[in-house]
Amino acid sequence: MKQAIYKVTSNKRIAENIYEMILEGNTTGILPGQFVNIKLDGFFLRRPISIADCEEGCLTLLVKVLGEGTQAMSEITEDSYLDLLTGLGNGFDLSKSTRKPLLVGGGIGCAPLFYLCKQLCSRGIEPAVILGFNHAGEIYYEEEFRRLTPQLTIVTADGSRGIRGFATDAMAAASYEYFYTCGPEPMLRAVANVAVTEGQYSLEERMGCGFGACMGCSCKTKYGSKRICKEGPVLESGEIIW
Amino acid sequence: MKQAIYKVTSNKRIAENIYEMILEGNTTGILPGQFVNIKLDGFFLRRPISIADCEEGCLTLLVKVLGEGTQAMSEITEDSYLDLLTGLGNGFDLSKSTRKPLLVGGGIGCAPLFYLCKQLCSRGIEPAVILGFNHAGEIYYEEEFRRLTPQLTIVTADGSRGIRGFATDAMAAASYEYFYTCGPEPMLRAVANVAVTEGQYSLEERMGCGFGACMGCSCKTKYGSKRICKEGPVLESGEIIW
Amino acid sequence: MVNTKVNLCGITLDNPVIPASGTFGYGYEFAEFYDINILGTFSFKGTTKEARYGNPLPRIAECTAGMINSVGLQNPGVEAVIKEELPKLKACFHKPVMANVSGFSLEEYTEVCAALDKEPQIGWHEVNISCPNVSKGGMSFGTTEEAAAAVTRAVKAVTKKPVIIKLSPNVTDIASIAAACEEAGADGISLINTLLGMRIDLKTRKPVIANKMGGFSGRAIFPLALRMVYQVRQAVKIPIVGIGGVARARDVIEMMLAGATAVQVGAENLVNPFVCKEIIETLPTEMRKWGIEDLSEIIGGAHECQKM
Amino acid sequence: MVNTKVNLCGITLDNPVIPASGTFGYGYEFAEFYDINILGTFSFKGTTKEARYGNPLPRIAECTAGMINSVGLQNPGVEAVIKEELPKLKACFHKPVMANVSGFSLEEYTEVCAALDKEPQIGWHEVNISCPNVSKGGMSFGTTEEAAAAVTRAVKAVTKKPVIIKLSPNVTDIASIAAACEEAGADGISLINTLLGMRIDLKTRKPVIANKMGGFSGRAIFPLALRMVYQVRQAVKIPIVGIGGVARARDVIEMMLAGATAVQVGAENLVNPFVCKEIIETLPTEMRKWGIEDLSEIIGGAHECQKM
Ligand SMILES: Cc1cc2nc3c(=O)[nH]c(=O)nc-3n(C[C@H](O)[C@H](O)[C@H](O)COP(=O)(O)OP(=O)(O)OC[C@H]3O[C@@H](n4cnc5c(N)ncnc54)[C@H](O)[C@@H]3O)c2cc1C
Ligand SMILES: Cc1cc2nc3c(=O)[nH]c(=O)nc-3n(C[C@H](O)[C@H](O)[C@H](O)COP(=O)(O)OP(=O)(O)OC[C@H]3O[C@@H](n4cnc5c(N)ncnc54)[C@H](O)[C@@H]3O)c2cc1C
Ligand SMILES: Cc1cc2nc3c(=O)[nH]c(=O)nc-3n(C[C@H](O)[C@H](O)[C@H](O)COP(=O)(O)O)c2cc1C
Ligand SMILES: Cc1cc2nc3c(=O)[nH]c(=O)nc-3n(C[C@H](O)[C@H](O)[C@H](O)COP(=O)(O)O)c2cc1C
Ligand code: FES
Ligand code: FES
Repeated sequence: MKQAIYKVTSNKRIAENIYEMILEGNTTGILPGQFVNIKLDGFFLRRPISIADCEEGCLTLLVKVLGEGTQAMSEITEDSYLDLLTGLGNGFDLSKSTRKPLLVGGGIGCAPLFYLCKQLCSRGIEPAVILGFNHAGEIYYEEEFRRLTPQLTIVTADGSRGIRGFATDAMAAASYEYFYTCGPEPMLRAVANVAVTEGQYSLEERMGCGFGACMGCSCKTKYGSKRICKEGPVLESGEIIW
Repeated sequence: MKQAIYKVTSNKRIAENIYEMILEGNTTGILPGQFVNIKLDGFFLRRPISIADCEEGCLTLLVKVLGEGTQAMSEITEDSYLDLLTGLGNGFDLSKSTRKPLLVGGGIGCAPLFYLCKQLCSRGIEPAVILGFNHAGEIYYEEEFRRLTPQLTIVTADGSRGIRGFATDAMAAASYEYFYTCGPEPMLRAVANVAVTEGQYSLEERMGCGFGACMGCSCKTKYGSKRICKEGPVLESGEIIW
Repeated sequence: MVNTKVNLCGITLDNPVIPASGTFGYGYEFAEFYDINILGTFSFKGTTKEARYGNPLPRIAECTAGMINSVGLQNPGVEAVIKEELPKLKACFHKPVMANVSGFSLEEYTEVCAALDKEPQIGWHEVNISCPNVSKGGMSFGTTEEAAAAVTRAVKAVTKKPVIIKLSPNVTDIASIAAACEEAGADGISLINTLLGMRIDLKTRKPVIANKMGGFSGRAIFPLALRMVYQVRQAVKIPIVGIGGVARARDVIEMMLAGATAVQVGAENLVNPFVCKEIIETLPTEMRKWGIEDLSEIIGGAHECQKM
Repeated sequence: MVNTKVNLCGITLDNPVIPASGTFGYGYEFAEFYDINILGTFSFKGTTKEARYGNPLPRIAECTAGMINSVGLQNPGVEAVIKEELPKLKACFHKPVMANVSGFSLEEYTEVCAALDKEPQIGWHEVNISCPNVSKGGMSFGTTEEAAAAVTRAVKAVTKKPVIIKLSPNVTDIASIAAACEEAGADGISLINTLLGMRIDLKTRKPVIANKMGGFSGRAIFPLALRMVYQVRQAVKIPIVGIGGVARARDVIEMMLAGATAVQVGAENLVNPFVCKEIIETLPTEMRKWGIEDLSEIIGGAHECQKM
């Protein structure tokens, strides 16, 4: 965990209710699947947001407007400064991956999979990626993912783009040796139902601190309780109690 | 009372701990001795500040840094916007004035006397002005007052500029037919002691609303209770209970 | 078109938004700012038998997201209210108004309420048994079930109009006090009054407020008020007026989900004199956002058993 | 050089700044962020006899200037604390630590305190009789004078180290409960624990917290905490630890003027993990600003009779 001030170099709407925020600042040691916790003027609790991309000195966050805090985030202007706690959470365990991993994302849950995908590719592993959305207007980062991997499947619930259906329908049809997934809880449950291999889930929970101090996010697992912010947000398929 | 957004066109330090803030916006009907109530980010209550000067579309406030709110005000940058309630309070009653009024100000209490002085001058009445400060570094608006009236006396407690002593010493030596005064409470009490004519006092009190709704500023006078924010801040010498 | 009407003790309000007592004077001051007939109603300044100057100055202290007041029930007395304030109000407000009543004895409560009960402008009595500002006053009545019930019974005996008892939050168990008031005949409960709070001036090293302590209110107290409304909803069947920290249309909805039939806005009026107007104007949009057609249907909606 | 030392029940603290229980884990998590030996001391996570998972999720809700938690005393149990947490702490903290103890029966309190009393790392017992999160737990002990005194007596009978009783603010009269604890032998009083609060999710129309209500704390509650510290200072002679909404050096000074010998910082640690370090570093400047040479001299300074 580190606390630092970041400069917002850009913040723009990239899909329906989805904003891409680019931040300048220290990025040493930031892992895929980790998150940052953002202080916002006028709010007491920080807001946890996953790392969507990370390059030297430059962080990308993808934010879906859901409530008041994310609304405020969408309105942050270029050249503002933000107080972030970074390096939070365990991140995805890339060492568990095989040669044929599958990434399954739903909605804003596709965000952390992008940095993961990039890191896997840089290790010579080319994952297959399934991204599920409600409809075409919500799709983001399609081009960015496609630049990393040709094995990209876009799924929309209403069929307005790509395959009609749920990400898990596409998952059921795919062949893979390991998987990583992030998305809304109902999707994660569905993933657990259709998955035929082991995998890792990135979970969400309401957080007090985001760095392990308050036990506000502590959930029961098969191997005792784990703090989503510290021993998570990534849990393995074998330990989650659905 | 009106609520409106004003643009800060300049905010600069003009003396020790004293800032001059110029605001652009509606100024219709604003009277000398009235005050504005300013909403500041991060503070619940507004902060009352007197009108130091007012020209068409342009308000001047003079703010002394005293606590956290005034500190925040001193840090407001050009081109910010401020939410103000304006036209608050009764203001000085100019009709009571004679041909030889005396204005006696102490510290930041000199501020509202400037707009008053200007208005008196524009009616062809040239007041004598006594401005008291602790020391030379705190003096502000000397030139501005001098441009309005040659009868300006500067007094400092430590004699570092002008006459050594208190504003009331100079007042005791002056000749006048009516007076207007504003300053810290001990000075106002001293004024009441040395005054040989009737006059008007601009008072301060902690305020909840500033527009007469809460009774938070209601003080006892010889003629019943009066709200400093509504029937004040200017009271006449005959009604104040010291 | 969404429906914002609610029924408070037999009187229909166009909307549930009510400026709280002590923050809206006798109404006509605000009538200079906007047409106050858009309000559901409003609760006027706490009225006692005799005129009161109230507490010494300073009476106001700033807090994070709130304020402390120690006005101490300054008011012109019930006779002057009837003779002077109500006629002035008549000119600008055409709905039934809520009469906020305070007292220092059962007799005072009954005399003031009896006098106001005859005034056709008055729709409800809101009986403040909780004001923490006055040393011999409200506090004692509001802190025990017996005293709260006694005031309720006394006032009910001399009035025809609905009686709403306004509770103090400075107690261990607010729900049982509410239940005692219902049992004693109250037609409604309003809560919360201010919480006892304090600030100290670092410069003088003395309490900011001349009376040392005062009533803390404003946005900061919303989660406490909401919890108490929720608890009282589970203890009584009569309508509840939710008060405490309300500043936006979404707070009104949250209070109603907790169990309030109507909602009062207090301290926020002082820093944003147009807040009630803004809430009323944004309420329909906010209702649509959360899929609410008829506001009265969500009352108590956050309780497991929604039908009370 | 200003002096920030204070004496808390016979042990000298380098400064009065103490992270509050439940917001600082067992300390070593924060030791990764800064050298926690700069602290006066800290109060560790509420410890019970057996390991507890605590309450269901969600346990956290956002409020204006504060938060609600419903952790429900999650902890590994006293044995694991002694065997695992304290040794880990030893590596990074070399001062006496404050042991925060909770219980669901007198026996549990005495067993846990007796076990911890033997540990040389422990300086004080802070006995939480007030946690509002656990339905059968703390609440009941903290809300009556008799129960509070009973816990005090029971714990005092089995301990040699100073016993500080931590009070609940969810009561009508906190001063008399404090007095009952002093009478029963308490060496100090700490207050306040969290206030019972609630938020409702407008989307789901259900309480945000799985347990419906939870403990409200953070900057918003400062004026309430300050008032209670002031009231308790007038009711007891033993030292007081002031808790509630403290976020800056000036809040520490205000709490001490109200009567606190030391001050705890809770929720603010969660949103600003460096807040205690910042307070300790800015305290001397703040003291000079207000003309304070020796911090211990201002304790209770806002009371009319300053010498207690
Ligand atoms: C580890 C982690 C990673 C996340 N990554 C992203 C991301 O990359 N992009 C993105 O858009 N969102 C992400 N989220 C969800 C994001 O944190 C919430 O959408 C956001 O906190 C909602 O805040 P709000 O003020 O808009 O909503 P409000 O409902 O007004 O928030 C009220 C409170 O509830 C909390 N809350 C509400 N919904 C959630 C939620 N789903 N998860 C956690 N806390 C919640 C808020 O943090 C706040 O404390 C992530 C959450 C977690 C836990
Ligand atoms: C009618 C009127 C006109 C004023 N005109 C000016 C002016 O032209 N220039 C100027 O610099 N100051 C003026 N003041 C004083 C100014 O309002 C205070 O200095 C300011 O409110 C202090 O705020 P703070 O946050 O810095 O201090 P804090 O002490 O942090 O404020 C805490 C609370 O106390 C109130 N408060 C503290 N001191 C005073 C005070 N002296 N009077 C009223 N409220 C106070 C604040 O408004 C706030 O609510 C005027 C006051 C009044 C009542
Ligand atoms: C300045 C002021 C004066 C008040 N006077 C009264 C009063 O006379 N009678 C009463 O019942 N409540 C009085 N109250 C309490 C409010 O009506 C309300 O119950 C309380 O402030 C909580 O609401 P809020 O958080 O919206 O302010 C007063 C509150 C304030 C701020
Ligand atoms: C997440 C959280 C957990 C807490 N756990 C405990 C606890 O285990 N024991 C206890 O006595 N108090 C506990 N408290 C209460 C705090 O110690 C403190 O009394 C309260 O939060 C008020 O201080 P604050 O406003 O600075 O947060 C907890 C508070 C929070 C926010
Ligand atoms: S959010 Fe505090 S421990 Fe996870
Ligand atoms: S400050 Fe509210 S009436 Fe004067």
